[in-house]
Amino acid sequence: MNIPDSILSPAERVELRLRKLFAESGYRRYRMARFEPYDFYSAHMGFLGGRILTFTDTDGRLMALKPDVTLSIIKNYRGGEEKVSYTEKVYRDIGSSGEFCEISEAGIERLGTVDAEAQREVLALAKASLELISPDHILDVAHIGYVAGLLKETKAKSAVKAELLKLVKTKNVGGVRSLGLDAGVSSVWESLAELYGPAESLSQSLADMSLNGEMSAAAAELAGVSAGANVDFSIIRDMNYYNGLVFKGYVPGASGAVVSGGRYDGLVKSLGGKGGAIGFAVYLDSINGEEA
Amino acid sequence: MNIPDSILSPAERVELRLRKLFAESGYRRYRMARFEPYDFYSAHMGFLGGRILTFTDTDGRLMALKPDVTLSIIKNYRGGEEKVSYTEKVYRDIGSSGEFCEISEAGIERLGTVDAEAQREVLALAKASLELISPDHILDVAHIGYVAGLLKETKAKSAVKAELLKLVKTKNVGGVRSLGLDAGVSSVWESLAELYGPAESLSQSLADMSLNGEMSAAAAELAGVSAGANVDFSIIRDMNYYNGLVFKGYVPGASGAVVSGGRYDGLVKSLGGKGGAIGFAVYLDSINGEEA
Amino acid sequence: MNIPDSILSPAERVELRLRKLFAESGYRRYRMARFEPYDFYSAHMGFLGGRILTFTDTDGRLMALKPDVTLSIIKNYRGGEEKVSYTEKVYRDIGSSGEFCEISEAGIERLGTVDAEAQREVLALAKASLELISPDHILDVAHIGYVAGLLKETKAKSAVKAELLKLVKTKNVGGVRSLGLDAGVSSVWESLAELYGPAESLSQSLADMSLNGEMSAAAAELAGVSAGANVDFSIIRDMNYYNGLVFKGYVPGASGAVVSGGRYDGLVKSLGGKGGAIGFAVYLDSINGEEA
Amino acid sequence: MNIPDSILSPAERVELRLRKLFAESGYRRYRMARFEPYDFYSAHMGFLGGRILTFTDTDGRLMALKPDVTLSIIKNYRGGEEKVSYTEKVYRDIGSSGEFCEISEAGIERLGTVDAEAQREVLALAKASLELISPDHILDVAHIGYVAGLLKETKAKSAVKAELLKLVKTKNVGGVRSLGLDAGVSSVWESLAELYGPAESLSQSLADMSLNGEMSAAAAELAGVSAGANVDFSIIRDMNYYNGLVFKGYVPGASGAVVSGGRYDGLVKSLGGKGGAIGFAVYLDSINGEEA
Amino acid sequence: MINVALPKGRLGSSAYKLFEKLGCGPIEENTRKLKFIEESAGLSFFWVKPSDVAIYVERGAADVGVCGKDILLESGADVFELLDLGIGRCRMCVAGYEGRTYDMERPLRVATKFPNIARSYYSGKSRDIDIIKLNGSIELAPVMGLSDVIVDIVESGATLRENGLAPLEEVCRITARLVANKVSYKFKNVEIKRLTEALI
Amino acid sequence: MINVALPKGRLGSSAYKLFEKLGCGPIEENTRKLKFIEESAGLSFFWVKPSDVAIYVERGAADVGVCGKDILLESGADVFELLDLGIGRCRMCVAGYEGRTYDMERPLRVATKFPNIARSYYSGKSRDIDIIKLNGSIELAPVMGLSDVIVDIVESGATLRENGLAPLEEVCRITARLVANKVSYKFKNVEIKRLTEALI
Amino acid sequence: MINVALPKGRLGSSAYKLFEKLGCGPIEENTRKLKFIEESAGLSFFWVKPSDVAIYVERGAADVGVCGKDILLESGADVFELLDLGIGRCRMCVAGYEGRTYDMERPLRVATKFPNIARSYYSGKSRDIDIIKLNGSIELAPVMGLSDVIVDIVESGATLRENGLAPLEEVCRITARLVANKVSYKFKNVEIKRLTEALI
Amino acid sequence: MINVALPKGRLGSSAYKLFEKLGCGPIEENTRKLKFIEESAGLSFFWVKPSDVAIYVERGAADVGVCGKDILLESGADVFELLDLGIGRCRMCVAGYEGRTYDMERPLRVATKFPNIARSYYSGKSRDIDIIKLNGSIELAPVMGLSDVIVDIVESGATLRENGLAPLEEVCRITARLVANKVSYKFKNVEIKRLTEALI
Repeated sequence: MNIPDSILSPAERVELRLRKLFAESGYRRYRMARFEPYDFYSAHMGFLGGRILTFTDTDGRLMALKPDVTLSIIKNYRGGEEKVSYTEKVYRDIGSSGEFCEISEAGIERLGTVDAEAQREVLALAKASLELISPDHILDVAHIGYVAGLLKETKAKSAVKAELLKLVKTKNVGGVRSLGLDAGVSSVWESLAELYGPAESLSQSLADMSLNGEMSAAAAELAGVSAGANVDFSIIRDMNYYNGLVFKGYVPGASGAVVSGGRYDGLVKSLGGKGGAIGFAVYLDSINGEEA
Repeated sequence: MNIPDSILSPAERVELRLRKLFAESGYRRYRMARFEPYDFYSAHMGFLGGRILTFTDTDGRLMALKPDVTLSIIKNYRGGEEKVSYTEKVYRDIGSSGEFCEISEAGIERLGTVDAEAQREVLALAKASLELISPDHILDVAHIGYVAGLLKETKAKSAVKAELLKLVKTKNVGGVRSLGLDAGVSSVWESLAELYGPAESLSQSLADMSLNGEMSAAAAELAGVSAGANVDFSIIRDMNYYNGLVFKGYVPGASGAVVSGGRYDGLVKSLGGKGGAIGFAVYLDSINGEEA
Repeated sequence: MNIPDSILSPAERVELRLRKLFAESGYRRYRMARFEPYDFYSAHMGFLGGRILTFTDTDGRLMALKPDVTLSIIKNYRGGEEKVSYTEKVYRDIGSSGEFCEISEAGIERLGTVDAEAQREVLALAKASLELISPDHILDVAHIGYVAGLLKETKAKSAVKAELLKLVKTKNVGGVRSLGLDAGVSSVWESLAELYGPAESLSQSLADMSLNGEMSAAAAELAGVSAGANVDFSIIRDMNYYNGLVFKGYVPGASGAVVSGGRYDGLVKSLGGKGGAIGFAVYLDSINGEEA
Repeated sequence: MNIPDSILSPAERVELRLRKLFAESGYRRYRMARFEPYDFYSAHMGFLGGRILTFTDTDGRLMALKPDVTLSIIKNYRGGEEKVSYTEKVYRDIGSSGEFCEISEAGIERLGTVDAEAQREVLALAKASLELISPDHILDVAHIGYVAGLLKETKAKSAVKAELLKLVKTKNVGGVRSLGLDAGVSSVWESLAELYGPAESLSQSLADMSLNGEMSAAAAELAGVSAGANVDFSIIRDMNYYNGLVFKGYVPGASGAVVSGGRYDGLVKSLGGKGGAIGFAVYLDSINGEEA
Repeated sequence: MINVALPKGRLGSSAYKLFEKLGCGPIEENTRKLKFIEESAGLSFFWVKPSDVAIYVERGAADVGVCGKDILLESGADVFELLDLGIGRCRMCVAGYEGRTYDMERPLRVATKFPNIARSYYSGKSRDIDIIKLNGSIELAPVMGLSDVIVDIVESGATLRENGLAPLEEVCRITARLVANKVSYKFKNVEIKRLTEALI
Repeated sequence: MINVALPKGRLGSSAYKLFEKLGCGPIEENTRKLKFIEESAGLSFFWVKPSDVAIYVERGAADVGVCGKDILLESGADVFELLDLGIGRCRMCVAGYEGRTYDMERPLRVATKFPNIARSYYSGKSRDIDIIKLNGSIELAPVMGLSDVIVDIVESGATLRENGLAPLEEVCRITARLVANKVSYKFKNVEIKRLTEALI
Repeated sequence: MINVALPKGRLGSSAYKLFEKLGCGPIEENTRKLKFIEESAGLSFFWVKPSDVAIYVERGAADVGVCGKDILLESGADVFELLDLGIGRCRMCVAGYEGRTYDMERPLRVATKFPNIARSYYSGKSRDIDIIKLNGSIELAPVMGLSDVIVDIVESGATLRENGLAPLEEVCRITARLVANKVSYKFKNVEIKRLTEALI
Repeated sequence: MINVALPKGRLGSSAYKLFEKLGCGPIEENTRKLKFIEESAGLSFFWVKPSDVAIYVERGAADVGVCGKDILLESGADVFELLDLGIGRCRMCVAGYEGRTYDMERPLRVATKFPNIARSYYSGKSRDIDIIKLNGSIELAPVMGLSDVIVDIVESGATLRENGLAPLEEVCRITARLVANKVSYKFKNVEIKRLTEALI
């Protein structure tokens, strides 16, 4: 059907274009009518982060205003190769004001085998999604496996390791140095915190910095899929859920990432499922007018 | 922009068509991003009815999952001639299961002068909306003023009067009779409870049954706008908020009304505003597939 | 039974002594096992003030952590002469920290005929309660009727009248003056805001300042019961609920009043009851050790 | 101080006697003024069981109406030998009605070294507490270690093992038999489910049924402390928290146990503490009048 | 074709008798079948548990139905109440031991098949109660000490007397009603109106 | 004296037969009375609705009772389950039209007398459902289009077949149990043990 | 001895001048010390941040204090407001770029040191806002594009002009007040009254 | 052009000195202006309250800023922490009267400018506290009996000593950091990297 642009907000136009894009790429639509129990989300705070609004259902169960759709999709995943997309309202507190809002989110999940091709496809869709939002955009990538491998080489208490991850996320090179780790390992951590630039030019150094097979493998996998993106390890996520490629997309004006995704086989596992999972979400409310 | 039907659910297709319809009829879109405090709704339960889900905001205020959009529109109404439309998710418990769902609702409000023309326009839009949902449909109308007038003629305790309204809403003629009101008045109440049929054929009897000027005026007003609809007084609403024309629309299959509206100058007043208000809501989730 | 002081906290010792005092004065004990619906309290915010914590019961009803016991006692009052006392945990947010606490509250309500004798008895019990907490204490009294009478003489918008009451509560004489009321009336309001001292010495001036019978009557009633107390109109309460004598008791160290009470026939009425009501509450948690 | 019984309810009299008893036995009093975050309790549902009422604090944190005091005591335990007692209001839904009530609970916790002497002391206090409630009472004991040992001998899926525990808790001997476990092991489980009687007479058979050292040790420990109690394994509790002696006390009329306790080193551990813990709670609201 | 839900048992039979006026065949043949059609009358009948009629009609599985007022009150079903059929007369009562008094401080234990009716009745008197939901032989509850009182249908009162109980307060009076689904009523208005008038 | 709650009807009768072993008189005399005492056996019996036995026992109005496993599962009654009496065998099933499929996006409409059992069964399969609580003739619900499927007791399956339905999934197997109140069990342990052994 | 909390800075100095009437020594010696006692006048003074005076008085750490109305409104401190000292005159204003309009659909970004005052002002106009709490140089926020408008104290308005801003709406007028702790007022009534009268 | 937020006052001045390396003109001319541009260096500076730098950068009103670690911890601002500038050294401490003990049963009254830091510090020790948020002269709070202890920045400790207080526990060490907005960092990466390296 033909819809006059005038009756659609910029975000809605992007949303419909995204749905078209996802549908044409073979992603079936998932709908989420009901609410989930709060405990379902609170059990996976590491994946969600942030705050969750609760209310009590008419039969007394503590429910949550859905902060996320991915968890529900994975929960209902029954194995096999699945391509799922969604556009839903989710509930988050918006920055400083701390007030809660209903915001629109679109996204895809590819479940089952996650090989290089799958990763390239999802990254390509992420790029295409960014393109729909703004011609001027940036896509950053990183690899959890690389960090996991590095952690194995790092002799330190778990508290220190947690600190290391936080320092990388804030690109706090000095903070890493001040931890006084063994020089070899420390220098890799420092580079990870500092590193920012086109994947093409950085892949080699990532390979060279590798201290073990896991890191080399991760570097190789990343190199194989990340053409056209920037490497930035400050975007790494909770390692209990994410295990491979992670990425974020940005457009000028928006105060944070408008696209955020990665590979989270760990989440599938923790929800009692089998197989791999990769996907991303697009935060439609950060879209404020100027668009493709 | 052109959107393949395939990526839209039946309800979504209707929603977009409704937005087109409303926009072309000159209704500007209203958006409701934030939540309202619970007390705002609880103060107008008579208008809302049903149950409201509450949660507490991050700054400790008791908030509500919006059960309705009209209240917020009226609250923000600053006088003058306004034509507002909306499509929002609202939260209601769905029938027996008692579980709460996020459901889609579209609607319009026309604020300011509410003359016969305005009423005809809104009723026409209600009919057009029904047409978009199903070629086979029914539109019922009634007039609160007629009932208000009748109540004035009814010598009875307020408890009895409340009972009378409940009996009319359930078409309980016997119940009315058993109240043993003064015969003349009782017979009118009985007819109101019983009455059902095309406005064209019933307008005259409504006029004839009138016991005072208010009733005659109401009957006349109703006759003037209700061409093509059925008269049914079981659809009357809370008289503190509604004061004139009320109407409901039905399609086969749906378990209740899919369109519901009326005139509620009383609500404007109780929210501290001035002027008239008429509008309706379309319950998109009761749309289950077969459509125009 | 004999209980070693050592197993009781200061507040608990006072609580038990109060229960003894109330019982000996013929006040039967009221117990409040269940919670009340939130809407019950929110309908009487004027009486309560402050903030109410809500939770949802297992059958989905929005309930409240009881902020107060008086409302429930009045609700269950079925007429006749009643003398009721209670000691319960109530829930309030404690000052700046804004965190909610479970605090102990004791109190009495005398329902039915509220004549001078009744008022003297209740004031005497309030004084005796203060005595149990600290030998050094102050009891302040005021009379709502006096203010009500003065309001009748005050030609001003309701917003201004509301402002006047707020100014009296903060003893803001300058604020009153700046409202530029008619001189005669203004001077009385200013005196009310300023006035503080022994009832014995101030009763006469209150009588002299009276502008109408209602004020004179109130002044007389106050004079008749307030021996040994100080007059202070900054303690006046919501006039929809309170209608006669109001009082507050203080001890050194506590940051606010430890005893607070008055006459609230208005509350009885608003809860559908008949007859008068007078009583007070003792805030046991403001008792921090040094005691009689 | 001397308090007339008349101003105390039966439950309150028992409460004060218990506080005296606990104080004389050297248990210092613990007070719990504030509420705990919901997640603190939800993380230990296995220990609590039942349902928890939540509310949101003024700064937006999801809090709980305390369902229990033990958790908070253990959380604040900083090691060393501690003897703590409490009497608090806790919040539970009372049986069928599903409505929530504020109920009184008293109890003790002995933290640090938990040897036979400690267990005997706590059991003796439990018996003394029962005596304060009703001269006619029963104290049942069991030993988690014995069950743990038996589970080690049981070759079965964890689902089956969970089922076994449920069957023992409902004394469902037939259910155990129908699982078709290896005969030797099955017969022990069946006996555990069936077993009920004086510890003196059953200790020997428990020893004889032992299939490994852990069971023998448990049987021996139980025999050493349980004089005067009945053995009943239907009272066993969550094995992640409880690890040794468990017990429950009953009086006629009450619909469930009025005393419930045991050893829960596991809880200390799961709350990041060190050392042993044993204690019990007395449910004061199940006390309805007739008392010692 | 109008879909009619009839309550099984005595009430249903006397209800069906009323339909014979519309030219429906004698009941004998029909009681045995779960559902049966009366072409001539344009009616299709089916028998359900009396307490289920309301939900069948509310959800449109039946266009109309015959249903006791007690069921309507308990279920709060959102239906049109077209006719008081005047059959199935009885009273909803609080019953218990005469002259016995109960501690006002503890909630009153009320056994009943009608929790909603009981709850609203007692909340009207702001009396705390514990509802004990039973499915039958309610009068046994006080006898066995399961509850203090009961809220139940009373016809002759014989069953109560047999158990030493007596009606203490009347909650409301009950008769059977002809109810209709709200949407069906509109789309099948002519037929349902004809039916209703025939049953008056 | 032990208080025994028996389920009215066929199950109750066959249950009572088991008690004759304890020297209880023949059932004939007893079925007519609501309650009766067997002095010699130290037993006092009373008949209640099968679905009410569990609550009578849980709340101590009866010391022991005979109760179907379905009732225990549905009520979640907190009682001791002393004996599987081996009588009243049947299955709890999901039944509906064979080979029919349902839109996964909309909740499945499930009619049942056992909402808790149905809810936990489907939440285990994380399938959204709308429960339609009925009191009888559940098999009619799909026939009349009130629900998609039903969750109900199936004995022979004849009733289902008559209505063109078939059992689709088995939820669990059912038999009657001897249950005891937890406190009674302790204070009247000797008597209840003797009783139990006699019934094995 | 009455405890007096004075606001540091210009306001405090002119406030103290008023106390000299009560025989307090000249300010010179005193501004340097954090606290100092004027035995003769029975007064003990201490200097705190102007925005902290209200809380010192509310919590009784000071018996009386000198405090801007803006602070009283923002903190909502529960104190007696005994006297308008007539010093420290200024206005609380909404300021921004003249003639600029803002999308009503998006919340207005408001930078301010007074979030409560701003919130209540805009909720009165039912306008959604995002509060950006700053601690100083509020006028910079719109200049740097951090906020759309500001809510702040305006004296001469010079600072606004320098930044190309202008007062758009007046929220309220401000002066300094003599405030007293409510309990102190009662237990030290005579002294506080004397003090108050002296300052009029 | 990179937007730089500088903290007013001593810290800001020493911070700006570091930028002179990038060819920025001497501070003298610049401190007087609220904002000024250094074309050559491609930098545009503006001065804000030290405690406001974090929010300016987080919200993108500034691309980079110089900000004390204390502010970062208190605000929890979501920014990149590119460099420890090694200036503005101090410690965050709990301070109070040495050797005084406090009733564990009542919450500890803590006066501070840093409520979040204080809250997380004490919740780590699961100690109940009442936060008293002040804006300055924190050391006065215990002196005036407003609080039991304070949580505040300690440099020399002189101010504490003057008031008879002493640092009791160290919460953490503080220095100034170069922080960057996360999105700016990506879109203006080259410039920000150059800037950062120059400041090392």
